Order: sequence, then C-alpha cells, then structure tokens
Amino acid sequence: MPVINNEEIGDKIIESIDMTVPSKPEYVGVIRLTVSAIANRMGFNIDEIEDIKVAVAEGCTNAIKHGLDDKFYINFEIGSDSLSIVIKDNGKGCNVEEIDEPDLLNLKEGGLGLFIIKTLMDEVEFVSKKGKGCQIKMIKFLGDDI
Amino acid sequence: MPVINNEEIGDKIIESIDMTVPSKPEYVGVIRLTVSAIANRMGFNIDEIEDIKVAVAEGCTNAIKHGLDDKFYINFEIGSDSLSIVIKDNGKGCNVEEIDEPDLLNLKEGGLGLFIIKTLMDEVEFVSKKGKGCQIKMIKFLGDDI
Amino acid sequence: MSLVINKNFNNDKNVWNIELKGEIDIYTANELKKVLIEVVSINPQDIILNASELEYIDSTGLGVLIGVLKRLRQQGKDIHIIEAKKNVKKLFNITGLDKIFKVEG
Amino acid sequence: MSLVINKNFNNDKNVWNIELKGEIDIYTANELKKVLIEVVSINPQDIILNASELEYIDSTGLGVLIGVLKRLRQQGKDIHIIEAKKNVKKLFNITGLDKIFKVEG
Ligand SMILES: Nc1ncnc2c1ncn2[C@@H]1O[C@H](COP(=O)(O)OP(=O)(O)O)[C@@H](O)[C@H]1O
Ligand SMILES: Nc1ncnc2c1ncn2[C@@H]1O[C@H](COP(=O)(O)OP(=O)(O)O)[C@@H](O)[C@H]1O
Repeated sequence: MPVINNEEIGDKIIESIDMTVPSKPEYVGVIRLTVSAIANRMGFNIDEIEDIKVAVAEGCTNAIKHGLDDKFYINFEIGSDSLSIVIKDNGKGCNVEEIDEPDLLNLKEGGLGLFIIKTLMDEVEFVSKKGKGCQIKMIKFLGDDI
Repeated sequence: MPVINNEEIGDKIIESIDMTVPSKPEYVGVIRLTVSAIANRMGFNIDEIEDIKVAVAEGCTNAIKHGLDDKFYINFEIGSDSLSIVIKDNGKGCNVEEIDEPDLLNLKEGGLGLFIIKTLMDEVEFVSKKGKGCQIKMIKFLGDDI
Repeated sequence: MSLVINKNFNNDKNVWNIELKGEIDIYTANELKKVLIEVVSINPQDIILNASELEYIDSTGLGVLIGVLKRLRQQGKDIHIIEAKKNVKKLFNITGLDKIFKVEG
Repeated sequence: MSLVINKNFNNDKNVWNIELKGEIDIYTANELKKVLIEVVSINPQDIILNASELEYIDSTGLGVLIGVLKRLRQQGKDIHIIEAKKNVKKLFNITGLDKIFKVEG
C-alpha cells in the first residue's frame, strides 16, 4: 500500500504527534478531545474545530468498524497554516473502487462516513487494498473559512 | 536504563494508548485533555481526574524542561481498576540521588514537580541516569479515594 | 462522552417524545438503536426527537436514525428532529438528510 | 489553554489587584512571571491575586509565585491569594505553600 509522502503538503511541517489506540469504540471520544485541543491551540475557530472533530471521529470509527485489527494509528501534523491528520490501520482493508457515494433516493444505514469527511475537510486522500489495511489522510487549512 | 516491567502491576492490563509528542510547552495542555478524557471514560471522579491531570502535566513538563530532547513518549495503560501512565524521554537524564525534597524553610522556585506527582498518585517510580533519559511511571487506582 | 435517552409516549398527540442528551457516536449508537427499535415495536407512531441537549452526532448515529425511519415509513410514520444545535444540524444538511427527516426549529 | 491577566493598582489600599483567568502551566507561566516582575519593579506593594477564574496551576506556576514572593518579602510585602478554586487550593495545601502565601477565602 503506498504511503502518502509528507512532502506533498505545501507548508513546512513543524510538529508531529503520533498515537496508537486500541480499536475500541470507547476511545473515539478520547481522540475527539485530543484533536479538539490540538486544533484549538492552533487557532482554528469553533466551527472548524467541530468539523475536524467529526471528520477525525469518522476516520477512527471506520478503522475500528472495518479495519478489525486490535489497534490503529493516528498522526497529527501541525503545520504553520494547516492541520493534517493520517489515520491508519493494518486491518482488513477494502477495494476503494467498490465504495459508492451515498444515494438519498436509496437510503442505507451506512456509507456516510467518507462522504462526511470529504465534505468537512479541505483535502482528503483515501488509500486501501483488500487485506492490506487502510490509510486516510485529511487536511484542514487555517483561516480558510470565513 | 532499566525499563519498568508491565507485569509488576497487579491487575491485568487491558488496553494501552501510546503517544509521541513534541517537547514543546504548548502540547502539555493537549495531553491534559487527553488524559482527562481517558480517566473520565474509566470512571474516575472529578477530584481524581484533576489529580491525574496535574501529575501527568508535571511529568510532561519535566520531560520538556529537563529532558531537552525534541520529543517524548507517553503510555497510558488502562486496567480494570487502575490507570498507569509512563512518561519517557531519551534526553539529558539526571542523577536521581541528587534530587532534594522541597524545603519550606528554604524555598526554591523549582523542585516541586516530583513531590506533587508522588502526593497525587498512588504509586510512583522515577528512573533516570545522566545522559540516558528519564522515565516516570505513575499509577492511580480506581475507587481508592472516598 | 455518554448518551442519556428519555422517552415518553404522548397519548393526546399520539407521538413518541424522545429527548437525547450527550453524544451519539460508535460508542453510544447501539444504545440509541435499542431504544428506538423498542419504541417502534411497541407502538409505531411519529417520533419527535428533542435534540436541544445533543452535543454531537456522527455517521453511526445518522445510520441508526435512517434504519428506524425506514421501518416507520412502512407504516406511514415519520421522525421529527427538533431544536438541534448548529453542529448537529450541519450533519443533516451536508448529508442531505434534512430533506428526508423533518428537521425543525 | 491560555491565561488572561488583569492588573490594577489600588491607591486607597496601596495594593496590587491582579486577576488570573485560565490556566498557569509551563506554556503560560512566563507571561505571569513577566507581569508580576514588572508590577513588583514599578511598585513593590502587597499583591492580591484573585484566583476565582483560575482553572489550573502546576509547579511551574507555583515556582513563579515563590520567586516573586521572595522579592516582595525583602521589602516586607506579601502575596495574598483569594477565592481560589478547590483544585488550585489543593496544590497550595499539598506543597505546604498555604503556610507561606496568604491563601484566603
Ligand atoms: N479503515 C477501513 N478498513 C476497511 N474498509 C474501510 C475502512 N474505511 C472505510 N472502509 C470501506 O469504505 C466503506 C465506506 O465507508 P464509510 O463511507 O465510512 O461508510 P460506512 O462506514 O458506514 O460503511 C465501508 O463500508 C468500508 O467498506
Ligand atoms: N525528564 C527529566 N529529565 C532530566 N531530569 C529530570 C527529569 N525530570 C526530573 N528531573 C530532575 O529532577 C529534578 C526535580 O524535578 P521536579 O521535582 O519536577 O522539580 P523542577 O522541575 O522544578 O526542578 C529536576 O530539577 C531535574 O534535575
């Protein structure tokens, strides 16, 4: 599975926080608080913090629900004008081509997570291969929303 | 430097969260929120959460202030009846024998951190060697305080 | 990081009033599912979800609501979501679910 | 995760009134140090720290207060800490600093 190269981000990477977390539902709330604190410290406004919180939780939820490994990884890259988050698991993986966009005329109980992440974040890259785990990278730029 | 063996804790280790954090003052607040969320999820009461928060922050502050490496590590072990936290850096280290207890008759501006950790937590183990980094392990038991 | 659900059936109006307090995510969504499925099994009537103290919802929670709505629709009934906070409303808006659920006030 | 410091000198009582809002830790302690050293340099009088909105203090903050108290004591002056929350008071108590500072109310 190709690992996303940090150099692809425009701004210089300043600082990085890594976490390894058990694949258990009860820890998604812990990560929501952690990423809120990071985004708050960086100067994102309340609405942006909320967006980041939801997107990160969706990524973690997927790692737990679909990855089915016993743990997953998060990396926060705190740039001067962006927060970039990578959520990675070495679990079941999936075939990216087979993922459908949500369809309001044919509602399903699942399938909204990736769509929500793409809507709330500025840049999203989803990489996965069956049996080879999954990696999602999402970026939010500072001072983008008015 | 001897690494503390997990087996030393009485209760079975259930889950473990690992973090790598830049050695910068602005991230101590992020860790305070993270550990508060973990302790809250485990069922510690408000006073206990506050104690854990302060103790962990003191440990991180020491890693940043004295370790002087560019990053440090935290491990949270969530047991069925205890939270065990290890804060570790590969920085300057120190000679443990040279550390004095605080003296109220001869006040200094420093020297309170380790004393506070020992007071607030149930078990504390501090291991360091000059030039070989530092590791502090602190445990808080659930349902201990009345 | 928890969810409190208060339910009661309003006999005058023939609707379920359900209050949600806290957060709906992968950790708490099952609880919500259990309560709503139970409610719909006992008496399939309109459900009014009071979300004034709901601080957070994500796709797992939305999925539960969609599942229950599908059941109710078979009986010609609906789910109304009232007094949702801005951030909760936003999730309904961006997913287009505000066109499926009755999101009010 | 920030600290707001409001200071003003009370001419009637000849004391500094300083309000602390937020958190004192390794990130914000330098700011506190700067303000207190400045205050003491301008006019070394008793300092009354209103801590009613101080949510958090740790050893770094206590260290700053000790340093300033030492300077003030040379002039026979004191630091009073008033309206501290329970968790802030606890730090003064367990370190014995409640016997050194005037922790009131
Ligand atoms: N971490 C992951 N591991 C394996 N498959 C994943 C992962 N994340 C997403 N997927 C796949 O992408 C699909 C769409 O995900 P998503 O949009 O979040 O909806 P949902 O999780 O509700 O199915 C999932 O059904 C799953 O097949
Ligand atoms: N992570 C660390 N790396 C190196 N030395 C440390 C570390 N933590 C503590 N120490 C040593 O222990 C001493 C006492 O620490 P502490 O009680 O927290 O007080 P203070 O940090 O104010 O000096 C420090 O002055 C330092 O010499």
